[in-house]
Amino acid sequence: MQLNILTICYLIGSVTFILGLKMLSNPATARKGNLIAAAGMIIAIAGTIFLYEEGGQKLGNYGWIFGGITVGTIIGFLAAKKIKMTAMPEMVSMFNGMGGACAALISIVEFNHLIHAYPSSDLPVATILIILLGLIIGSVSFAGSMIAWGKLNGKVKDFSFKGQHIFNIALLLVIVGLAAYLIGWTPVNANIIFYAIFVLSLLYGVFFVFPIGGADMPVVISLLNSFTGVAAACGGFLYDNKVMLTGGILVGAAGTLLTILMCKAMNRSLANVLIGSFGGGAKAGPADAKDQGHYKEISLSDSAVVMSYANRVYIVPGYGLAVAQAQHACHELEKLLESKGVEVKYAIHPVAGRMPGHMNVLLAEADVPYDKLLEMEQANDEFPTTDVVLILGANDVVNPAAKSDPASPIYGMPILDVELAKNVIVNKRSMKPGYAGIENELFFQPKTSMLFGDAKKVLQDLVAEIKNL
Amino acid sequence: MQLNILTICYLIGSVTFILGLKMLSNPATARKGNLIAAAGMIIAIAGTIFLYEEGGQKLGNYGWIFGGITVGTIIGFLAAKKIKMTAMPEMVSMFNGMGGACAALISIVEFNHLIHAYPSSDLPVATILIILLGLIIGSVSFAGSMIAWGKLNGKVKDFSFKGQHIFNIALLLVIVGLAAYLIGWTPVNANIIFYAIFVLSLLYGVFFVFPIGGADMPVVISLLNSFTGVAAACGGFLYDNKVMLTGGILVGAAGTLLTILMCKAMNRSLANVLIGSFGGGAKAGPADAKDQGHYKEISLSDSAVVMSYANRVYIVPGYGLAVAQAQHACHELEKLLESKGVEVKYAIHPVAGRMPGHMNVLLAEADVPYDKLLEMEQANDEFPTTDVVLILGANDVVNPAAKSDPASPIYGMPILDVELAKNVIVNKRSMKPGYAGIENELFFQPKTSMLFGDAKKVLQDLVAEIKNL
Amino acid sequence: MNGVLNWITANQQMIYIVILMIFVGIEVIGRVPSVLHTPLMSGANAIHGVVIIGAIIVMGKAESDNYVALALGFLAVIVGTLNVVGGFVVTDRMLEMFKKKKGPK
Amino acid sequence: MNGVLNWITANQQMIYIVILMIFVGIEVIGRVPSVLHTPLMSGANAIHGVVIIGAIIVMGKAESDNYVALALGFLAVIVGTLNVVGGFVVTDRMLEMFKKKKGPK
Ligand SMILES: NC(=O)c1ccc[n+]([C@@H]2O[C@H](COP(=O)([O-])OP(=O)(O)OC[C@H]3O[C@@H](n4cnc5c(N)ncnc54)[C@H](OP(=O)(O)O)[C@@H]3O)[C@@H](O)[C@H]2O)c1
Ligand SMILES: NC(=O)c1ccc[n+]([C@@H]2O[C@H](COP(=O)([O-])OP(=O)(O)OC[C@H]3O[C@@H](n4cnc5c(N)ncnc54)[C@H](OP(=O)(O)O)[C@@H]3O)[C@@H](O)[C@H]2O)c1
Repeated sequence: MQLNILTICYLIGSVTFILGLKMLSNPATARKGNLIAAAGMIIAIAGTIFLYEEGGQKLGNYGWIFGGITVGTIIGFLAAKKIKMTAMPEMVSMFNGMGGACAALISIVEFNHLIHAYPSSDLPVATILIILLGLIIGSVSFAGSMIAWGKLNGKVKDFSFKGQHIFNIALLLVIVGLAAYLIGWTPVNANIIFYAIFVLSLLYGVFFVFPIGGADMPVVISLLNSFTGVAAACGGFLYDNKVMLTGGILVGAAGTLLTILMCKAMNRSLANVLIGSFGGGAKAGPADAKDQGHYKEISLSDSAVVMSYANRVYIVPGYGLAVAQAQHACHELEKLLESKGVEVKYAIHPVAGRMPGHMNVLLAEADVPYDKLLEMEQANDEFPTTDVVLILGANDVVNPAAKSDPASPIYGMPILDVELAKNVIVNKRSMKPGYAGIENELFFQPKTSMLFGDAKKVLQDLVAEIKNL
Repeated sequence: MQLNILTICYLIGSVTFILGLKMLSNPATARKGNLIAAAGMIIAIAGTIFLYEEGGQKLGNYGWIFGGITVGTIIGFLAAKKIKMTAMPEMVSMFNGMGGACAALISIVEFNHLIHAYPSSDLPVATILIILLGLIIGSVSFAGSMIAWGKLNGKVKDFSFKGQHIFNIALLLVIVGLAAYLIGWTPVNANIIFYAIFVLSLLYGVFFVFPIGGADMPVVISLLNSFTGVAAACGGFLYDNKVMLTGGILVGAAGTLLTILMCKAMNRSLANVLIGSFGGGAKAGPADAKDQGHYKEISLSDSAVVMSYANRVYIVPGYGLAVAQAQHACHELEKLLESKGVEVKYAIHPVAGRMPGHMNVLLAEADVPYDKLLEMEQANDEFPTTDVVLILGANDVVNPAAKSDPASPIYGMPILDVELAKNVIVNKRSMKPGYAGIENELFFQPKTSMLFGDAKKVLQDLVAEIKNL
Repeated sequence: MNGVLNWITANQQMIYIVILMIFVGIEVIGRVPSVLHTPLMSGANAIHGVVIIGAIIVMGKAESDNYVALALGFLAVIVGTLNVVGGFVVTDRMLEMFKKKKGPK
Repeated sequence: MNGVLNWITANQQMIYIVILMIFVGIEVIGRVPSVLHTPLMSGANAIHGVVIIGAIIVMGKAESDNYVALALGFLAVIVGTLNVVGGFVVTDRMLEMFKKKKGPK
């Protein structure tokens, strides 16, 4: 009877996950979708705690269970609430790692059960296989997510050595080999081998993420995310538990597609991201900087004048704005100009910054009203009637090469056509290239004038200047 | 062993069905998708014939089986090949009916097995339930499809009597009641009740489709199509056969959505189609024809001149062209004008005619090259630079009321904005309204001139005229 | 009530398959352009011809002296085959007209 | 070989569920706009937190004298909960910013 109700709880869970994910992929319903999935999760968890039985045997250790849940809830809730909006990808990576760890731990405990229950000579093959899968994928996802987390908050620097990829492949082969040995030959020292696999998997996770450029972490996290999904699905097989199975597979599949979509948005291939060939490009870029002719600079006071006497000023935020944490200063400037009767809007490129929606999050944090943010298409329609475009730490997303130069790595990526506006003022600290590591001829066009300096500082000075006009 | 292989055959079948349907919903891959699904079907069927066992017992009566398949294949193949392209919806309806019949027959045979195996006092409830479902849905779908088929090829006239809907609902209730009785009380005379249900279901199918206007048959067929899907799924439950189950459900779900999409395209609700309130509208329409001011006519010779001295003539085909079977004459005219250096193209409205793609099929039959057919959006962009728009038996799809008059039943349906062109020549037989049964103010606009007559005749005369210029 | 619950648990995997299949069916054709409505309908129509499998099983199990079963089964196989073969062939013919389109693409 | 085949037949329904789920997962997010990539990732991340259920089962089955199992299970429950709670809360916060958008819509 109770088991029947549990089945239904799980059924509800699975369906809410699907609906939730579906609604999450549409701006109008996204938030509701998230809540629906959460509700389903609660039902599934509560059902498990109170209704689950194995051989007529209910679960015990309620104290431990509720203790763990309480601790986890408090920490998780606070962490998620306190974190700065711009640091959210780190958080996601962290939580994803936790999921991986959970899967790995389950495998470890179940394995211990097993080797006590059976003589290691005849362990049930299928079960072992699933346990190992959960262990390996879980560990990789855990270790990888931790590195990604470290990279995003700057604790871990990019690092790679020659033949890294060969090394990784070798490592992977060893892991698979050991696993096969453990399953096929069920040796007496199964224990040791099992833990060796565990350690090596962690190691692999680390080395898998290490060489990948910090900027690509969103993509990597999305990939690890789908890994964790598969690890969870293994748990589903292990306990013949439908909600774990479906939920896990769902995330595994959707996560994989999402990863690919993310790469497409920056138009790169997944392979290209993982092997990180952009790094190379970055070096190549500045080399041929010389033969680009001249750029003209503009003084703070001049920019102040130009902007405050313009009718319409569009701001193009980019990664640099996030680096400089200049969103508040930027909002300052916007309000000041508006008070002078200038129409100010933000032109948001879908992949500006380092994660999709990065700019939206950033500006939302500074309470920039949402209707001031224009999507790319809309902005491109309005640039021709714009007097001044102020580019704050954006580079690739306004690089005409994406349209003109088939050789360019970003060729084909839709960009913001700022050249259509009357004047373009570019703020960055130097002539250095951006993420894609390529020159930007925009900076050398007659229309364009450079305003060097850290975005935050420059914006604060601009505000001061305009006030004193 | 063999059963294992059969499982895999079925697995392949299910997957190809999904892929096939997915590819079918995209013009570039549609044809391949159809073939893939067909391949999967062959695998599943062959697997069943040669590998299926029940209690270690292989299938017998191979002679009968192959005989039936051969007969069916020959008839089906020839029928599908011989049929005129424009008569294809009839064919689909016919084949759909066959599927329904198949499901019903299976239920009948299985029921006979059952009542011989068990004393009718304790028949296995679940099995009976599924058998009855298959019988009822299958029969309704069979009878309904036959009526739809008859209506499309004119053999059956629309017909409805007062309180028809009440009658239908009553009929349905009786069927359900009998079914419940048969399952719940398992009476001695189970046999009679079973066949009563069978007959009543057929009757219901007939009366379900009868009152619906012939023009709405495509929608009805799509609906019956999803019914048959569900009937097939019942078979899947009965034999615990995964490929029948998944294939059936797949069609059931997709078919239902497709039905709704079809209604959307003509922007009507499904309920509105089934209750057929358009019929009423049709009568109302012509009534207020008077107060529409005047329309001007144009002579054959004048039209001939206007068109042959134009630079660009766009033809808007509609249902009338299909009725008049004037596609070849139309192609004639097109070629003649082209030979005179006039650019001629066809503007195709998605719901012109009586089935989606009706005009494409019609013109394809007259070998009009596909690239001469413009989709609605494209055509609307080019109308402003068009000298003459020739409307052949189209009405609703060029009715401005869809944009201007919120009261109109077609309000909100995207239309071809022929008013943008310099001149509009409309060919139809009278001022009678079209499918939606509403006036069309286009005909009364100064730009528009009417060229009355049967489309085929008019086009032939036009060709003659132009030749003699 | 309890009976229903037991039935659900006993057939939970079937239920999952049905529910998921419904999602798939709906999602998979969600983006179909209206000019493809008719071929898609026709293709789906061919697919539910899979009911022929049931007919084959019925036919194959019929005792060779049970003429009713044989006759009905035989009929079922014929109409089922009609659905399958006719369905796929008609669909293919409808889709021929998209061939030309692919050229310019 | 034969072993594999038997396994497939034995678990065919599981296999169907997995395959269908893959289709659903892919189809369901096929149309996501790129500004939603991050929240969607985060939401999916929260969903795979369902692995917590495994942790609860492990914990609940552990004999009360098997301290290793208890400790590891306890840890598993904590990290699992972290994944679930943190995941959903972060996602919700990310999506707050779309609230305003709905207004004008
Ligand atoms: N959104 C995503 O999902 C995502 C994920 C991964 C990668 N990407 C990629 O990231 C790029 C985003 O383009 P983007 O234009 O936003 O950024 P970008 O092309 O990386 O350019 C950022 C620019 O900001 C300047 N900058 C850095 N720190 C600054 C500071 N403190 N003050 C002022 N300027 C500063 C840098 O020039 P200086 O050093 O001279 O100051 C740099 O040229 C695209 O290539 C995209 O494909 C996007
Ligand atoms: N495509 C689909 O899937 C589908 C399915 C069902 C319904 N519909 C509906 O059907 C309508 C299609 O619009 P439509 O403009 O193509 O057709 P329509 O609005 O039905 O108009 C057809 C016109 O053709 C004229 N006509 C009939 N026979 C003719 C002949 N032999 N020679 C010349 N003219 C002839 C009729 O006027 P006279 O009688 O004066 O000649 C009639 O006004 C839409 O309302 C649509 O919603 C579409």
